[in-house]
Amino acid sequence: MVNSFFLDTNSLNYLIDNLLFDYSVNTLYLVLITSFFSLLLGIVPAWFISNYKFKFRRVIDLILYLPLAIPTYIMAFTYSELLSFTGPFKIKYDFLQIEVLGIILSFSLYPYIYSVSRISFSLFGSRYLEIAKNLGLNGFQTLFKIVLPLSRPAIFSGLFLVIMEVLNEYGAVKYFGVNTFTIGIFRSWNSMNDTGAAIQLSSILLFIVAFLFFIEKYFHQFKRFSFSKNSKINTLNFPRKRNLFMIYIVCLVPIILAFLIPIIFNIINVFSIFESVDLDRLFSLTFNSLSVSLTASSIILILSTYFLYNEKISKSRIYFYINQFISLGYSIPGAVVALAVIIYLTKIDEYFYSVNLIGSFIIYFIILIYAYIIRFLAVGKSPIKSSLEKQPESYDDSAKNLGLSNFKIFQKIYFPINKYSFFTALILVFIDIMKELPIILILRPFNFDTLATQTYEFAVEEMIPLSSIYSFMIIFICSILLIFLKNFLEKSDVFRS
Amino acid sequence: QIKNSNEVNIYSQRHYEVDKIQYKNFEKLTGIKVNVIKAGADELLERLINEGKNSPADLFVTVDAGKLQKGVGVGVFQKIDNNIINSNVSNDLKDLNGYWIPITYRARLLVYSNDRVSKSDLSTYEDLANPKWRNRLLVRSSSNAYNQALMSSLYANLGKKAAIDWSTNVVANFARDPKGNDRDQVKAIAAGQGDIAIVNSYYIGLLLSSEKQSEVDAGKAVSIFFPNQGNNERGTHINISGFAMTKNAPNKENAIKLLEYLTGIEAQSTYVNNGYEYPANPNVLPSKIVQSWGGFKRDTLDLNALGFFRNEAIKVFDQTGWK
Amino acid sequence: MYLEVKNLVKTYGDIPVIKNLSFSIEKGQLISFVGESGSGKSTFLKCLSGLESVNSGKVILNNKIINDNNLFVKPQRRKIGYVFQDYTLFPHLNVKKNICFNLEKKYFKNFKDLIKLTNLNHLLERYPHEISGGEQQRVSIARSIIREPDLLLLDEPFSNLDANIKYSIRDEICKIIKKTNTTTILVTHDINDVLNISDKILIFKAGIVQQYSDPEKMYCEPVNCYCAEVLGEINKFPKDNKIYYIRPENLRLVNSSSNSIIIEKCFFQGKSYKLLGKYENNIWSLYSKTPLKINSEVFFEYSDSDLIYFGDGCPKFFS
Amino acid sequence: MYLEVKNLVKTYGDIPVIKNLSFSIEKGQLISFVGESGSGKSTFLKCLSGLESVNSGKVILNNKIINDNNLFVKPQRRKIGYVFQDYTLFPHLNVKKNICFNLEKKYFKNFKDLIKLTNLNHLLERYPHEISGGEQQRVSIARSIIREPDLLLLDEPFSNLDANIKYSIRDEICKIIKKTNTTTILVTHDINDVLNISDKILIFKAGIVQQYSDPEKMYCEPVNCYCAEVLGEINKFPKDNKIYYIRPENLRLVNSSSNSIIIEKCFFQGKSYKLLGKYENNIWSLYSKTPLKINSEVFFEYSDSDLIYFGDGCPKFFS
Ligand SMILES: Nc1ncnc2c1ncn2[C@@H]1O[C@H](COP(=O)(O)OP(=O)(O)OP(=O)(O)O)[C@@H](O)[C@H]1O
Ligand SMILES: Nc1ncnc2c1ncn2[C@@H]1O[C@H](COP(=O)(O)OP(=O)(O)OP(=O)(O)O)[C@@H](O)[C@H]1O
Ligand SMILES: [Mg+2]
Ligand SMILES: [Mg+2]
Repeated sequence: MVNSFFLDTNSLNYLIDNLLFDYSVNTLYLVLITSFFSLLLGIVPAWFISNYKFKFRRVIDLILYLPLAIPTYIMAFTYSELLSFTGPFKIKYDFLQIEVLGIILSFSLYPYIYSVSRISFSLFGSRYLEIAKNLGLNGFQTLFKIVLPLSRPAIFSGLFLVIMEVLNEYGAVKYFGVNTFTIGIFRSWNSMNDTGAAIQLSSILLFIVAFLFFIEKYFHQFKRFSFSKNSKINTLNFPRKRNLFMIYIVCLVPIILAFLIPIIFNIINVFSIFESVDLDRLFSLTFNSLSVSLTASSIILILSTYFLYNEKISKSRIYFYINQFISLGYSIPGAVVALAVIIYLTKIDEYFYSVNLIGSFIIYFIILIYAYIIRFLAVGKSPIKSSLEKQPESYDDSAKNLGLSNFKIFQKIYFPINKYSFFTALILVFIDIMKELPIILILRPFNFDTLATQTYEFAVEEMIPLSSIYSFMIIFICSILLIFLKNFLEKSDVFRS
Repeated sequence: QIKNSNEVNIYSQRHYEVDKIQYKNFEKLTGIKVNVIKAGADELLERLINEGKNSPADLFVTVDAGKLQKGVGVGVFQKIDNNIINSNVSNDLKDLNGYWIPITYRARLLVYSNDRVSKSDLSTYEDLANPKWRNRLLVRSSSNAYNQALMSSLYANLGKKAAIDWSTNVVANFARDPKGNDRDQVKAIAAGQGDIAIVNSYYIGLLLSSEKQSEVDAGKAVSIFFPNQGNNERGTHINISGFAMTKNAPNKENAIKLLEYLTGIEAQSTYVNNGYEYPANPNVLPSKIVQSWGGFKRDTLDLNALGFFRNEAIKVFDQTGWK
Repeated sequence: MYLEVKNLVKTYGDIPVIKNLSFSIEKGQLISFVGESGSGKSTFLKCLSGLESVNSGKVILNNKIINDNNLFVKPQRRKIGYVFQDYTLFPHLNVKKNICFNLEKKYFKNFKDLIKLTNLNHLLERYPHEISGGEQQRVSIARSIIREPDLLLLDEPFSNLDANIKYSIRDEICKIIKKTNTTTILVTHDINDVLNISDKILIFKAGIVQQYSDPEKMYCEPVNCYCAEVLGEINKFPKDNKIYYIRPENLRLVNSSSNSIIIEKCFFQGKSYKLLGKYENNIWSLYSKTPLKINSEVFFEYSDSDLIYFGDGCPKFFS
Repeated sequence: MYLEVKNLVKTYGDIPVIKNLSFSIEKGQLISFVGESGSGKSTFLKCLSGLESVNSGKVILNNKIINDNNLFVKPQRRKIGYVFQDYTLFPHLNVKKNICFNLEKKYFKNFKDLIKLTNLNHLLERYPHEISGGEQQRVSIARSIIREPDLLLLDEPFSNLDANIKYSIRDEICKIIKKTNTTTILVTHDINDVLNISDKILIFKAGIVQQYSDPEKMYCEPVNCYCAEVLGEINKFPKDNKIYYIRPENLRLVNSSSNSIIIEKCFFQGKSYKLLGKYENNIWSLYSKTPLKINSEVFFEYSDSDLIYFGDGCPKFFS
């Protein structure tokens, strides 16, 4: 990988001369559109759900996470089908490509923002809101002057995930014929047979992202918020009639567009092919998916917690830099991560390959998990970080003073207080890995299919209906896990909404 | 490396249901277990390259001769010289150097609106550059391997300048910016967004046999045309699905057995009856629907050219603004 | 009547905090609201400012109903200044921005004076976590006073300030209040503040008002022993089969008399020494210019007019 | 020497907070740490408890070095009780669990007494956000005292308590401290507390110790006018071309004398009235049993022995 970076590659020069500008403009535009709609769809419902009590609030809250379980390319196929001539509306109009794509991407990506916003909004106590009211701020002003600035790091970390997803998006982008940076990377790799150029392009991407990242942190570090002790519960209010209507509209828009429509589309497809479903295969794929996702997401949860907690309690900056560094894995396209892992591991130990099939199965399983850790640590960190940073330093000061070891402080203070975010992190990573594609395609052991790979194989052959049962299964499992964890949390959480 | 005589390991870009059936039948017949990893051709090649002599893979299968050529170029394959296989496949589909074995092929052809285009207006790929198709032509993006293969073949057959001119004019004829997959192009014709499209043959079959009435309707709204069929013309552009054997294949004999089986009459019939591809074995007929489109003359260009000229083809696309 | 509170009731779940509260304030007055820890003072201020809802009752500010059974004016609209007991500041804003947060243009003119008064000049660019507890409290005071509220609620505003700065801020605030004629409710535990600066004192206990009058009257004629105790030490004086009370400063130490106390403790208090001793089974406080030996006997005189009598019920009333 | 602090230096970035602090405490003593708001008192306690690192200096507790240039004993190991100025409680634990948090078995026996002392009996099941400011503060006090620390640090522990409960807790804590011989450092702004209960007083200003001695000495023989002012009001008395100081209680009001003051203000203070007036351009405080009219003239006497003289530098020393 490193070596190939220094290779002289003609096609890179060629790309830079001819296409880089186009790629960059397209990418930037797409990122802007997706970010805007993701923020809109994520923050506003999160604000209402975190502050108001209304009918179906819990169900709505649950469903708002779920669009994440729908792969972007499925979302893209669904909408292009719906909006096409052969769709139910027989639309002849050819929609703007990049704008529509941006909105569709935001349908599957806004949950990143929603989840961190939920954590952030429900964590800083009502005291800040009380003061804001007392100082004469109305609801909207409070949102913009208090809530958003206080949640800025949290929302930024969610936005970071969204941006990275857009940058790495391949399937949907290619389908929509929008030439982004990633298309460029794959073009130089797949079509121009120039791995060096591909790696250089993705390095450029990585550097840009890292740069943006550090810029943000640089400005941010002067403002490291130190929240006051937030023992005040943020009470839920009953909204007024007029507001209630608005709340339902705002919450239902993402639910209908990003969840109901694709899921109904999906279910119709499931029915149309139901007789031909091989249930045994469905179960074995489900089992494979679960084993990969659960293993990887648990490990990621533990690792991200470890690093973030250390950053929180140690006053040295080392963990801060470590954390910045390990988040960057998310900005590298999955395929590149996978290949890097292979190259790296084959160089380290040839023994890996000199074993029989079962041995190599285990080894590849481990490699797969390893690649997932590199790539998805950032996803796991985002919610945990936004929760941990809401805790005032006086908590660990008090705990230390009462004689607790660092581990105990975590176990007895930070874990119970931030529980919600740990489970959110687990869910996000789990869902992401359930639907993850390039890495599992390249790194999986022989004969190892998952729900995601099966969905993809049908989808890429333009046989969406056949893929529907598998993508439905992904959504189904994610929903079950989400419901289970949410119930568990709500039972045990006494002091916060 | 422990050789396991009961297995054969495949890195496959093909992920059709029919492959599963074939491998199962093979297992039943010989007791040799077929292990598969499915991913993109380039990713698999990269994996092969990096695994080097430790690779567990015996065979590599892809749907694009260009990728096979790429693999040959980086030296991860070994020649296959087996009489049974050689006699099973058509001569003009074979690799001249003997590195890879074709098993099926598909044509990249034209479809046209039954309502708005008459068959007599159509002739060759070259004719698509004709201004009469202005705002009527539909095709997917140049990132797609099938389009890249088509451009490579044009480049190989006509030369650089002609390829650029052609592409420039074709882009000018686009009814809309390239997007969607091949099926979407057909649907777009049905929707009236354009009148002709460049698509792969078997997608028409898939559309016509779809569970969805709307897709069947779209499929019925168009007809198929094989370009470049005239007497002095070179024939319709095709591309193959083909196997290559890895350089250090640990289960070489099993791999050969599998290839013998897959090119044989029985397996070839299975391919054509469970999909809409054309068989590599000349003694097997394509499926009924495919037969109904009629026979056609294949472009006899050395398929390795699809790999050799891939880079140039991309540059033509970029230079002429084919997104 | 500038502020009028009528029959205000507030419970937390089943726990009644304010059982029935009625009182009124004239424009420009400073009222001290005094009560035990946990008696519901902060709760009352929150109800006034609209941050807690009341169960029932009426609040009228400046002749406008701001809260009754049908009407609830939003806290944003009330223009009530509030210094919270925990003086929370916005963590993402520096001192200056915290003070000027959502401030109308016309009030910026107050900024300089207030900064000087609260002695925050060198801290304007710091963030809340970078300043001390007392400094945070001062920022919080400045933040609510700068916007010239119609009604000012101060919940223990000086608890973290040292005597010097406290007096200067306190007196300055008094001046500002008088000048701008701002009606103010002050919650404090410091009896010195209460007696010094308030126009009236409201003593609140067990959910109801115990006494509401001006400082001297309150001190000299408390309605019950609780009120008497709140404003200063008082000794229980059984005499003629009745129970009287007397303030320690009304006991004159003399060389000999028929009344005597055995000293049990002696504290240095600066201005004087405070003595604790037993008089007929009650612990008494006394003041003395000089220290006295423990177990020594002191003699005192008193004048009958200084005796306070609440009736027989009182000593048991609150124990 | 039980606790010894040597040459402690602490800066926040470039801002020096503690320039050089050295002092020592005997076992079982209660030291009051007095200084202006923002002078670095809390910072010092944090350094002692190991929650802030020091720039240089040495801390020795019970003959063991717990902090010097090479050694840093973790805060968890120090067994130092600390009541924080903002009395942070853990939000997810109820009052009882907060108090017994991480408590060794052997200390559970203290629980009942402490609950009674801090009057928290009815609140044990409540969560921190459901109790008042003063109640939170009491929980925080109970939490650190229950585990019988080697050294007890109290940072404004009574700031939100009303006089009654404050005195009872304060006196009770004193008793416990004396009984268990616990060394204690108390940070408070209440001079009454300081004079009443401390064995020694440390006055801290501008990053250095100004005076460190017992209350009476400190009150009667302050080393500079800052120390004099901290412990109580003092009047500047220019006489014979020198500047003397005198405490107001040492001025006797008489019917006529050569010294007179024109009264400018008169406050009711319960025990007495406080008068403010001008004496040769200096504002003076005086106490009087009776209220006096503004602008009336009062006469006073004093004895020369009550005059305090700091040398000429002092008046300008701190302005
Ligand atoms: N959210 C709540 N739920 C239940 N009880 C509460 C809640 N908030 C306060 N209380 C109780 O109501 C009573 C009054 O609380 P409040 O904060 O008004 O007291 P306070 O007079 O301000 O006391 P302090 O002087 O200690 O601040 C207290 O006993 C407290 O325990
Ligand atoms: N993190 C920090 N960064 C910079 N300066 C700080 C920081 N924390 C405190 N300070 C400053 O250090 C000085 C001492 O703070 P400290 O909290 O020790 O004061 P204090 O004596 O406890 O005051 P108070 O009586 O108001 O609580 C203050 O001027 C404060 O502004
Ligand atoms: Mg209160
Ligand atoms: Mg402090």
